Amino acid sequence: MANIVLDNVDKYYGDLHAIDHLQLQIRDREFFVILGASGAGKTTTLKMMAGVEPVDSGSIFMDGQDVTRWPPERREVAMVFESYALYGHLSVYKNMAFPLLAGRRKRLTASEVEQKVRRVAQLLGIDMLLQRRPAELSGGQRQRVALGRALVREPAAFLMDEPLSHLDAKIHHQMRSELRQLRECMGSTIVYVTHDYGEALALGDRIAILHEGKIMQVGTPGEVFHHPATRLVAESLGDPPMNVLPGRICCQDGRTFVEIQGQPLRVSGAVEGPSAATPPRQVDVGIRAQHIRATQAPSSRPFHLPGQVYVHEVLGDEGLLTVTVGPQHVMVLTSPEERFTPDERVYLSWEAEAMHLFCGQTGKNLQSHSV
Amino acid sequence: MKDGTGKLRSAVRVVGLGLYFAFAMAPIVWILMMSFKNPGDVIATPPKFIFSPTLDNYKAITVGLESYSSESLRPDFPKYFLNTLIIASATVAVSLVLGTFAAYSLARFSFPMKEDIAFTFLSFRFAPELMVILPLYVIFQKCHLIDSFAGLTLAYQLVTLPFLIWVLRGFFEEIPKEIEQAARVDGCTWWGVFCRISLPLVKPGIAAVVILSFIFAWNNFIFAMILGGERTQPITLGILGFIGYERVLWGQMAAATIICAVPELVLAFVIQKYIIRGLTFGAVKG
Amino acid sequence: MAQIVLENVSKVYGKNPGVLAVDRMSLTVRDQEFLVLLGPSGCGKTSTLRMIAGLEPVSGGAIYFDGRCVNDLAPRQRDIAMAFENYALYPTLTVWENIAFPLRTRSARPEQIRGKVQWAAEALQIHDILDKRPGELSGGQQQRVSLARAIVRAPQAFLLDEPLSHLDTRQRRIMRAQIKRLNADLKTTMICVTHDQKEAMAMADRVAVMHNGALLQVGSPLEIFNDPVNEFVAGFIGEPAMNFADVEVQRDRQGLVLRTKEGTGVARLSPGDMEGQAPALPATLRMGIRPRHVRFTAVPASEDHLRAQVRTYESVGERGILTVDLEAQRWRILTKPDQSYRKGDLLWIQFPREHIYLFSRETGQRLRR
Amino acid sequence: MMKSMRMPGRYLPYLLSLPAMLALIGIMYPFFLGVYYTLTNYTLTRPDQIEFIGLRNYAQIFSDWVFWRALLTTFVYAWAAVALELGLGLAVALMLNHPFRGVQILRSLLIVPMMIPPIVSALMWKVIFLPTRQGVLNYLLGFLGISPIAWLGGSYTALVSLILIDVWIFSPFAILILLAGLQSLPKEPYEAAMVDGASGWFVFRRLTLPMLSPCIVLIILFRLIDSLKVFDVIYATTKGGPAGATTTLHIQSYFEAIRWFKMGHGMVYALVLWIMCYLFSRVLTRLWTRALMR
Repeated sequence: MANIVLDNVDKYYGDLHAIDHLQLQIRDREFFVILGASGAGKTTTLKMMAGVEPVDSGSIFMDGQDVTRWPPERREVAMVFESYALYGHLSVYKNMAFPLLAGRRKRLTASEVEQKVRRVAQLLGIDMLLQRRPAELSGGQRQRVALGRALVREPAAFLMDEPLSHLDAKIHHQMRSELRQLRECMGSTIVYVTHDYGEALALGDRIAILHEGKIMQVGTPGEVFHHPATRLVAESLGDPPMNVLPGRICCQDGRTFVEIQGQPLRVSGAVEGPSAATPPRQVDVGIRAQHIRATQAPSSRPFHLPGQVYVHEVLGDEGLLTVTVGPQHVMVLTSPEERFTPDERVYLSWEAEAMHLFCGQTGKNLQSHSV
Repeated sequence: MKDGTGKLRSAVRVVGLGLYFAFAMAPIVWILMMSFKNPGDVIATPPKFIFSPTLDNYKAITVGLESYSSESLRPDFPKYFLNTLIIASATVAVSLVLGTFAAYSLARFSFPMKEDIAFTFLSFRFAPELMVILPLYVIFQKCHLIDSFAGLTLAYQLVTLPFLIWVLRGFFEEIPKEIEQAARVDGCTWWGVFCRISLPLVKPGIAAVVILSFIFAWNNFIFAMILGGERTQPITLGILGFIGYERVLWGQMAAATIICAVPELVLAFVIQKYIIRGLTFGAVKG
Repeated sequence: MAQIVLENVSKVYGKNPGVLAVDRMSLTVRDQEFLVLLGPSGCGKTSTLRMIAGLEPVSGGAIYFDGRCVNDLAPRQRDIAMAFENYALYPTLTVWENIAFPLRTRSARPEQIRGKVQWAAEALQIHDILDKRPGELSGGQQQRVSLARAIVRAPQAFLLDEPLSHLDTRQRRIMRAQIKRLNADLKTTMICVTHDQKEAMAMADRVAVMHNGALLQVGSPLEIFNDPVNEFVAGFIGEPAMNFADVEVQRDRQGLVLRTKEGTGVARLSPGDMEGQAPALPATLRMGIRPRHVRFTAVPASEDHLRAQVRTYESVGERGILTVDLEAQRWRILTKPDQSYRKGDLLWIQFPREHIYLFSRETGQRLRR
Repeated sequence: MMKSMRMPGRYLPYLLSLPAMLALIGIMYPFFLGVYYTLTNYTLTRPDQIEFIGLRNYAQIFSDWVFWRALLTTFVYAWAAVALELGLGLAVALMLNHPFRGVQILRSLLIVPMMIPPIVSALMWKVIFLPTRQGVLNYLLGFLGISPIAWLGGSYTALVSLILIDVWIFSPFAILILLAGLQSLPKEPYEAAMVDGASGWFVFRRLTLPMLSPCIVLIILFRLIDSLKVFDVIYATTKGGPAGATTTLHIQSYFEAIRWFKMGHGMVYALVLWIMCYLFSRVLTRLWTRALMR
């Protein structure tokens, strides 16, 4: 039940500017995901919200109140740590009851505590584990206990740091759906940190993409996936990641073309910048693997990029073809039945609409989208 | 794939280990035997390997034995034992109270000069004792602390405190920071976290350093020799007293040796897992 | 450059009774083939690889390299190269010395060593870190060094133990392709162990699926995917995993009908399907269908459309995963992305019979039609 | 805002280590007092007549051959003990680093010599080293046709005997550390070396020894410093004799100050020893951290 605002927050580790003028507005009851590679500053951001890492400059507001200097115990937040951070010397029950007994403000009777713990344990399916020690649990069970310890409280916000990252694929998927269901009954603001774009897209109401301490883009899953603001955003979403090829953009007869390895392709829609007056300039052309067609014979279409097969991987449902184009590898999704042999010549083509254009220098998306 | 060289190797291993452990255990066995010999057998030439065992030596140093010299009627040994127990316990208690907080702050907080302070603690481990004891002797004389339990307890901090701080710091550092942060988020103040999370989690570490500090204090000799006296004489000095100028009580010395070593060995076996870690100031986890 | 044959190979750890890690496994790895041993942790795949390497003695059976039994040969006599899960680099040696190590132990000539190391380093693009020590390298670089050390010799076979497990997603994809390409270039037999089905599918010429010490199925990735021999293989391969449900088999005039416990007809097999075994069929079967094969519409179009309720919908960029409840049974459906479904929405789903797999409920074995 | 709700204050860490710091400053004070005494003619029998005499104590001591002999004895004792303990430790640790029945018991037995007070161990050995056939060692050697040795009584054998006692007490220390080191070595490089076809000796020299180097430096650090400042063992057995043959700097410091009341002289010996210990510990700790980095 809180909105969280980060206003110009900075954090340094020695000389490293870990968080750089961070501006975030997280709405009340929102499932907000912070996505970034390791070292991007996601966990630091979360820990600053929790109050366990001090802020170097800037302010954090919760429900309009400046909580920047508040100690963690005073902020009404619950946090799930990546390492789970369970109390090794306490049983599962005591771990989960800990937040209820540790706070000084609310006094709960023993039976109230027990009732709350049992209810959450049942919800998470760990009620038969309450007497065990964390060391006796599997990874998935520990993860549930960590989640349960956060859920027994009714905090203003849940902060979750990569809660699924240590689980194997099968449990990961299951927990992801369970989290999505839980989210509906929690009714609190959730800030969720992950490096997995799939988790981010699947869970988030909105996603912030963080890179080297800076926000690249904030938007709904659809926005960030289909209309990435920068090349970095585009590359961090999708598996395989978006292919990026160097090209040149130029105008002819009032129409805009992009030239890749000498092959022109007409650009649909408006592009920022180029006009007949400006000279051709460097752009990065982004194209997702599933939008590329690979054919053994040159197509009749005007645009096809020649390349050589590096490897072709058959993945059951689909095939993944890696093609050497100039100095680069381009990934293409194929049907599993198609056959390619190493070093074979192939031609790549795609629709102009599927293409993203990024500025060669700044990486900014050059196409304006109506969102 | 066991071939000729493999067999040769295991033969070498058996012989080598046999020799080493014979070397390591023989003195202890010999002293154990000696402690059960009567005075005649002790000084027999050549040494006796077969004799009729007696408990006289143990009786002489604990409750006194008439057939021995008059002094042994009221043996001092129990007093030495008690002295050692008092000094070692008091030393460990003081070190624990002082050291736990210092170790925690060195492990958890970052502050200027931290590593210098830590190294200063460590460097006392590598200083020759007399460098401190001799001037301390002068100071103690002035303050009338010579031959007092308080004085010895204070001086013994030099033996136990650096050790305790340094090793306990390692144990505290092993607690993931996130566990403490989780407890903060769950509503504890830092003091609450320290008492309810950190201390319980390093319990085994505390047990280990307490026992090892106790052993170090128990084993100490030089501090007590110079700063102690008649009243506070510990066991290590007492044993030396069996070898006097006019006579040498080998048998009683052997019995005293065994009595002195047994509590230590028992304690040492209890914390066997942490021995290496303690002896190397935490440098080797064992 | 060797054909490797495992004949009834077993591995038992400990004594009476001990743990049976590998149970009478027989497998032929063809010359120059890339074979992947796939299975969940503890299935015996690593034990198998270590027995081939000679790091573990076999408890029973025999291993042949090109027809020669190697049971009693020490690892170094088997002429194989191995890349370990934790890379197993020599921490005190530089990268160059690490790569040169297998050549030095065979006392190759210095100039030959230099040339070979250079070649291997360039093949894996690590020529700029040759002076560093393993501790200074990232996971991906260590991985490359460990592969370079393996390829610097021209051994009979390469053995790779979970080569990608410590890399992040992106590096894993790059290395996966590179290893597969290496196999094509070097033309040497490769055996790789992994628990990740996607990795196995991507790299392998053939996949050998293991479970509880037993070899379940060997085949090309597509064979394993499209034609699994039992429920375990069907469930293990493919992401998201195949849906499974218990169904009752009933016979009516037109043939066999599969019904849920509640009695709803889920699918009808084509006339003639399973005709031969019909009389012996148990009353209850296990039905499986891949998420991408479940069809659904918003309005019922035919009588075999079944009413289901949306539980969750996850849109993951290029695809969406819909979880629906059909009575008490939960089904996952792969959809196009960017559709919006809310919890509680009603849908009509259909199971195309050509995509339905049937398994015995007792043994898990696939029942072929 | 309530004060108790704040983040740990900036002074908290200092506050927490303050008691311990005070206790140690209490120890630092005598240290500096001792350094001052080296510059005085302070005599314990005349505590009121302290006179600053500059470096005269140093001049006297450095020109006395007793000092140089003590210095040499200290070095011989320390380095010989360290070398023997390290060599023996490595051999025994390698032999113990194999699973066989009873290995656990042997490992537990190793702690025994280390846990007995050193002074008591020294006395035990004094009994064993008794001259003539009365001593059990001489008696047993007699069966090998070796006539009785004076051991602690001989001017050459005394130092050897002391080193032997040191080895007896402290070689388990080396063994335990090396054993811990050996067991923490990663298994995979050895398997890789097996596959790569390396011989046992090659593996030991190129892999095992370099990977053990932090342990080896650590053993040298602890054992070297401790044997430089050894006191108990010598005091309990030879008291520096016979005729000063086993007098180390530490022992000499004790005699000067306590027996002969010349505090100034005693402190010079102690200070020289302290400087040596400090330098060696600095160098070796640095070597150790560097070995760890590798």
